[in-house]
Amino acid sequence: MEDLRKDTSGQWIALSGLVISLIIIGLAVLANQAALAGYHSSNAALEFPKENIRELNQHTRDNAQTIKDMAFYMNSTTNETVPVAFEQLFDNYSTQMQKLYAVHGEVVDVSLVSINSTTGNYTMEDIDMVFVNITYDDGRTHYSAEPEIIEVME
Amino acid sequence: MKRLFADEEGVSILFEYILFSLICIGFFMIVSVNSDEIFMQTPNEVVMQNEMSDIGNMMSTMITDMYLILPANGQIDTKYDIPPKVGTETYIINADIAYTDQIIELVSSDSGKKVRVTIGGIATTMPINGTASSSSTNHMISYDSRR
Amino acid sequence: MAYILEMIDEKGQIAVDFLLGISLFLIALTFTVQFIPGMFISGSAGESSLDYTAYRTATVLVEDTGWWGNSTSSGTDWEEHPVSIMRIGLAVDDDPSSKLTNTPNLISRNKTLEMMNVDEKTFIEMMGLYNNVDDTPFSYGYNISFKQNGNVLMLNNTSIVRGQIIPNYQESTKITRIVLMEKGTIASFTGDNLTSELANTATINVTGPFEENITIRISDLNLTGSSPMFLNASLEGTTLTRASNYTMWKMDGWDKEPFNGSLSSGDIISFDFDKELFSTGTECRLDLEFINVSLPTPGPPFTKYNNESAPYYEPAYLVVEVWQ
Amino acid sequence: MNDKGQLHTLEGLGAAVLMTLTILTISQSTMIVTPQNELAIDVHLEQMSSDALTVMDRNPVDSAQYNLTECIACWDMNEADYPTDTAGNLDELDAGLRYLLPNALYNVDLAYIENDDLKVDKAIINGPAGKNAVVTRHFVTLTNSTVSEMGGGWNLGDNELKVVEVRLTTWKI
Repeated sequence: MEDLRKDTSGQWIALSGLVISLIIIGLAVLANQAALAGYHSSNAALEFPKENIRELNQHTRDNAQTIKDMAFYMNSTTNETVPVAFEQLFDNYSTQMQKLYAVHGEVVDVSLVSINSTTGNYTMEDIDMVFVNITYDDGRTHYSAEPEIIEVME
Repeated sequence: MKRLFADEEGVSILFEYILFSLICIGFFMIVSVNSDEIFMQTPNEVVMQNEMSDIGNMMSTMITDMYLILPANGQIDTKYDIPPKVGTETYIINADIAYTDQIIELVSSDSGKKVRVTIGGIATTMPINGTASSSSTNHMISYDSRR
Repeated sequence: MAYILEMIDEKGQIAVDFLLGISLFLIALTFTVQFIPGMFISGSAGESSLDYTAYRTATVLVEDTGWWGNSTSSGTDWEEHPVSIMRIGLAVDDDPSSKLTNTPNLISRNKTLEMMNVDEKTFIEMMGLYNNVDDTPFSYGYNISFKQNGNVLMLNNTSIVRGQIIPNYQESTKITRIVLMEKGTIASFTGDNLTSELANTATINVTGPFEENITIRISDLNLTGSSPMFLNASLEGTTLTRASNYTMWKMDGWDKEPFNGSLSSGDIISFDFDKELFSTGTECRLDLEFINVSLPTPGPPFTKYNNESAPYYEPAYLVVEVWQ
Repeated sequence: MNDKGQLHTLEGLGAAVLMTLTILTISQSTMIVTPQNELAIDVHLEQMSSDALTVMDRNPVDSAQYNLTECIACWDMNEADYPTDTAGNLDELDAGLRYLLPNALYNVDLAYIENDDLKVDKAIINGPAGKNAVVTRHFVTLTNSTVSEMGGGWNLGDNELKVVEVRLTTWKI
C-alpha cells in the first residue's frame, strides 16, 4: 500500500507533465502556423514581376524616341535609309535587353513590327508611331503585348 | 464512542481520497471535454482565419498589381501557388461576386467558414470572374485584351 | 501493520491545504490555456490583412490614373466627372482614353484636389478600405496624406490629408510611397535667355491668374565683378517684399537651401511668387534686379513666363495608414 | 504523510498569480514581432527603393536635379572602392538616392553588355548588404550625345546605344 500511495502521487506528476507537454505542443503547432501567415500575400507582392514588366514596357517606349532620333542621325551620316537604320538600332537594343533580362532568368523579346508613317515618306514629321511586340516570361508569369503601339514625336 | 468521534484520522484519509479523486476527475473531465476545442478547433480556427485572409490578400494584391500593367493589346497570365489545405480543410476561392461587391470570397469546404477580402475598386472597370479550388494542382490568373 | 501505523500518523489538514493549492493551480492553468489561442487571433489575422489593404490603397493611388464612365463615354480624367467616378487614382495621364498608366509616381494636382472632395462613402468603397464580416461591412480607419519635409503638403491652400486622426493607442499599418507631386508651374531660364532692358535687371512678362504659386528658376548666370548678388524683385515698378510676396531658394541637387542674395558661379536659384500678385489677369512686368550680373539678351520683347512654363514636380511622400 | 515538496495553498496561489501575470505581461506588451511583419517590411522596402528609382528616372528633364539617365551617363567608369571612395563620381545619383531613401543604405551596381559579355560594375558601395536586402532594377539607354553632354567615360560610337541596368540593393540600417 505504501508503494501504491507513492505511485498515485507519481502518476499525478506524470499526468500534469502530460497536460503541460500537450499545451506546449499545441502552442508550438500554433506558433508554427502563425509563422506561415502573411507568407502568401507578401510573396505575391514580392514575386510578381510588376516592376520588371513595367520597366520593360516603359523603357521600350522611351527608347523608341531615342532610336528615332538616332536613326535620323545615322541617315544623315551614312547611306542607310531611316527604316533600315531604325531596325538595326532596335535589334541592337533588343539583343541587349534579352541578355540583361536573361541574367535574372527571365526571357524577354522586344521586336519591331512596323514603323507607321502618315504619308509613306520616312521623314521626321511623318513617322508618328511604331508598332512593337513585347513578350516577357519568367516561368510563372507570361506577358505579351502584341503589338504595343508607341507614339513617337518629332 | 467518544474516542471514535474525536479520532478524525480515519475520516481524513477517506476525505482526502474522495476530495482528491473528485478534483482530479473534475479537472480531467473539463480537460477532456474542452481539449478538442482548446487544442484543435481554436488553433485551427485561428490558423484558418489567418491563412484564408492571407490567401485572399494574395489574390487581391496580385490582381491589383496585374491590373496596373495590363497591356493595351495582348495578354498576361500568371501562375500562383496556394496551399491545398488551410488548417484541416480544403477551400474555394470565389471571385464571381467581385463585380457587384468588390470582394473576393474564400469559403472552406467543411465548416463553411467565409473570409472576404476587398479589391479596391478595380472590378468596376475590369470584369473579374472565376473560382478556384484549393485541391486542384494548377492555378492561374489570366487576362486577354481581345476577350 | 506498518500501514495502519502510518495511517494513524495522517493529518487531515495537510490534504485540505494541498487540495486548495492544487485547485487554485488548476483553475489558473485552465484559464491560461484557454486564453493563449485567443491572443493570436486578435493580432495576426487582422494585421496581415491591414498591411496589404494599405499596400493596395497606396499602389492604386500612386500608379493608377483612375477611371470614370457612364453609359456613353469613359476616360481617365475622372476629376472632370465627379458624378460617375469608377475608380480613384492620382497618377498623371497624358492620354485620357487609355487605362494604362505611363507615368507612375507622377501625381496630378487636379486629381489630388478632387480626391479631397469625393464623399466618404464612395471613397471607402473605391479604395476598398472596408472589411466584410458576416455580411456586415465595416470601414477601416484610415489616414492618407502627402508630406514634404515632414509637413503636410498644401495645394490651393488645402492641406492634402484625408481620413481620421491616427489613434495612438491602436496598432496601425503604414505604407510610404515616394512620388513626384505636381505643385503648380515652373519656368526655367539660363542667364543667356533672360531678357533685359536695364542693366543688371532681368525682365519677364507674366500673365495671371494662376492656381498655385509660380516658380522661376535661373541657372548659369553670367557673373561679372566681385560679390555678384540678387538685389530685389519688382512687379510693374513696385518693389516686392521678400517672404510675403515671394520666397527664394538655392537649389542643391535634391535639397533646397536658404538663399540670402549673394551669388557664386554654378548656382541654381529659384523664386516662388505668390499667385495673388497676378490675380488681375493682365500681363505684368516682373523685374529681377541683380548686381554684377550680365544679361546679354536685350529686350523688349521680353520673355513670357507663360510660354516657358511647365508643370512643376517636387518629390513628396504619400503616407497611407490603416487601422481597424 | 510526508508533505515536503507538495503544493500548498500559498504555493498554489503563487503559481496561479505567476501564470496570470506572465500572460498579462505578454499580451499587454505590443512588442510581439510576428514573422509576417518582417515580410511586410521587405515589401515596403522594395516598394520604396523601386519608387526611388522610378522618381529619379521620371524626373522631368528641366528640373534642377539630373535624372537617372543623366546621372549614369556622367560616370567615369571607375569602380567604387569601399570604404575610401564609396560613390566615385556619381555624386548626383548618390545625393538623389540618399535624399529619397533617408532610412536605408544602398549599393548600386551597373550591368551592361560589352563585346557580347555581361559586365557588372560596382558604382556605389555603402558597405556589405545587410540581411533582408532587396534588389530593384531600372534600365537606362545611353547614347554618345548624352554621354558627351554629361562628360562620362562610356566611350560610345555615334551609332551605338548602350542599355545599362541600374541595380539598386537596399537594406534597412
